[in-house]
Amino acid sequence: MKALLVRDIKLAFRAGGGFGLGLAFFLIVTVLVPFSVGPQQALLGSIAPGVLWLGALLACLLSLDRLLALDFEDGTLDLLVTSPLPLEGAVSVKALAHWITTGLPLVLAAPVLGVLLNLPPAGFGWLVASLALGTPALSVIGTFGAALTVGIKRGGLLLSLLVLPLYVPTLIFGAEAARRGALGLDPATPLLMLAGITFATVGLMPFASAAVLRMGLR
Amino acid sequence: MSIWQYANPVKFLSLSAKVQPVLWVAAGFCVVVGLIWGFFGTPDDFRQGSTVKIIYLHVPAALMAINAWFMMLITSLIWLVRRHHVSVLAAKAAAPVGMVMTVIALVTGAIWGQPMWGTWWAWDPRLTSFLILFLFYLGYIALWEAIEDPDTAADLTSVLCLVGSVFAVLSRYAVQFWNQGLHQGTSVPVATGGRTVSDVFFYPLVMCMVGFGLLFLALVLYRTGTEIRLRRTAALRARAGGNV
Amino acid sequence: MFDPHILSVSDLSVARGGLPVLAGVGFDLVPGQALILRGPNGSGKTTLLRTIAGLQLPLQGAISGADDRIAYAAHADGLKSMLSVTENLLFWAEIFGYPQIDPALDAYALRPLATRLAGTLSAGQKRRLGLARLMITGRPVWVLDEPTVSLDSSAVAMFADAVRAHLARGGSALIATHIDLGLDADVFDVSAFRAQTNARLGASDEAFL
Amino acid sequence: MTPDLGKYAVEVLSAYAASVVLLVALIAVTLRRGRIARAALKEVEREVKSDG
Repeated sequence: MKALLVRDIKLAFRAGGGFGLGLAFFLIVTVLVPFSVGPQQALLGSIAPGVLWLGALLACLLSLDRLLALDFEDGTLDLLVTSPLPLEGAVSVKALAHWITTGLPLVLAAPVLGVLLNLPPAGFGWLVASLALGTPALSVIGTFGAALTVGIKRGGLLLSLLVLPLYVPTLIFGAEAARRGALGLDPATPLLMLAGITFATVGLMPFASAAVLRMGLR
Repeated sequence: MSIWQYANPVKFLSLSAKVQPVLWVAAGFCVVVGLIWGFFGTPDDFRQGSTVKIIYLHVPAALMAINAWFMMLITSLIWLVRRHHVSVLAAKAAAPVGMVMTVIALVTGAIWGQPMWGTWWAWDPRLTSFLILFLFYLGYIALWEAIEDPDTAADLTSVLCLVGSVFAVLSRYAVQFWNQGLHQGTSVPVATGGRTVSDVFFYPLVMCMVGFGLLFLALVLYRTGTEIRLRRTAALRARAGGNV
Repeated sequence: MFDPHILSVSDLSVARGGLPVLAGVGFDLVPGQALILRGPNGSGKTTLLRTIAGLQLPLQGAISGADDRIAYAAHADGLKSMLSVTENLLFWAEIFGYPQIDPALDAYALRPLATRLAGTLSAGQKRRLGLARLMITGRPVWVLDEPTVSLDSSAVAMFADAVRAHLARGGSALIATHIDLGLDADVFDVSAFRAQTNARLGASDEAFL
Repeated sequence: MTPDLGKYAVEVLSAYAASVVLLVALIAVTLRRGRIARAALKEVEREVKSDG
């Protein structure tokens, strides 16, 4: 398990591994928003939590199609299935590696980008908390989508189409928690719902992903 | 005599050939009579004016949009548990029908919303849920199209349908939480046994709902037959080893 | 030394793309034995090997002695081009819980290449690395699909030596190949087990016929 | 013949038109695909039979 995690993270940092791609995309989206909606500080401040959540979600989506497709192409997936690792565990570890290389940097970068969008001071803590709580769910749900599309040529667009509706609840509760935090309201309810979604998906989705992978490799 | 004998494609085709003519006629009768009754034979609502006539399209379409997905969920489960081809092909056949129903519900809802709410589109929980349902249909159909091996496609789309159902319900609650909504309450609250529309509107509405249901059944039976024939064609070709 | 179990295949039918390709395949593979699979292209060798490796479900029949005992290698080597030769091997060694990679490096003369990135290797060198992976699985039954593709004659000799050493330790090997490896091995011709086009073996297309 | 739809005539009529167009298109596509599938199957069945 640890070997797979270390390998995936190592690969992400090596040339062509795609680390930083999501982060760069997050930065681009955030920087472009003021150009498209105008520089009014009040407007930017009020949409900042939503924009940052959406940017993080799309950045996560960006690297999903490499998550399993590369391992499928070079035969690693076949070898992993015949290895002593339970496939459910392997899939969870790959999702964890995806979160560490994509989700975690987004969480850490979000406050900086929050400054650019004039996020109210009260919102920073809640934004980071909601992203930290919600991005693992994005990685795990995304892994399921990646497992569904693993054998499909040019499955990237299909992957986005499949995953997008699955992301809706996470996005709603996450962005709502961040928004309420920024407005000085009590974000406990959406935050709890978000936590519920994250724990449920982290616990259950790997089984669906592994089942789908086995079906797809047959 | 078990119901599962109709899981055999050939048996299914012969049964469906017997049932279909009746079904098509009944569906056509109910839809046409219901819509004409509703359009010509009912008065305007004192608040909503003549726009109330849209209800005869909007509500049955919305009802079938949800029921189609529900049917797909059940048939997908049957495929995953019992591996009956007809079951999963019925799910495949139902998806485009359900999607068109969703589109009708969305379009008529938007047209209805314009005069009532003053806007074509409002991010009302019900409309939003239907938009999400539309995306699920789109993803399901796209996944079927993308996978070459029919059995793998059946497996993966069935799991997607299962997982998608859970997330669809989750989305419904999330969306409700997120916006309380402009939409009027349900027109036919089956659970309470009561109803919020008066009889004048109610009977033609029931007629339309039955009609849309029968139409859905007829379409799904026909389309399942088509899918079975396509699979049989491919199977015969493959067995003949490229000689045909 | 490996556990002395027999890999036993009996009355096995396998399908490719929903069509049965092989029917009634049966053989035993005892420790120390190598079995060479032969048969023309498309005869179902790859499908048979994937089924025995557990990547596919059989239509009918039973495979015993395969659980967690098989090291599988096919056309794709499962190498990461941005990892070095050592890193690639160490990864699989950790996954299979095997203590060392040195014998594997030596057996395929990979030591001079140890620090090179796998992406910079030639096709033959990659193949050698892929085959070296088998030695660090610690698994007794090697299931190999065309292992000698893109190997030169000296590399084929390395491979044959590695297989011999594996057999001497009580391992066994099931190899689909067209060339003569110079092994003391039995030959199993799959073309004798070709499935009839009208065979009813539970393939998924049968419901539609 | 046509009932007085008042000021919402455009909305009501366009809702009916759009729905009817969608339903007819769905049925047309379904029947077309069905007919093609039937023809293809008939063809293959004939050839398989003539083969043996």
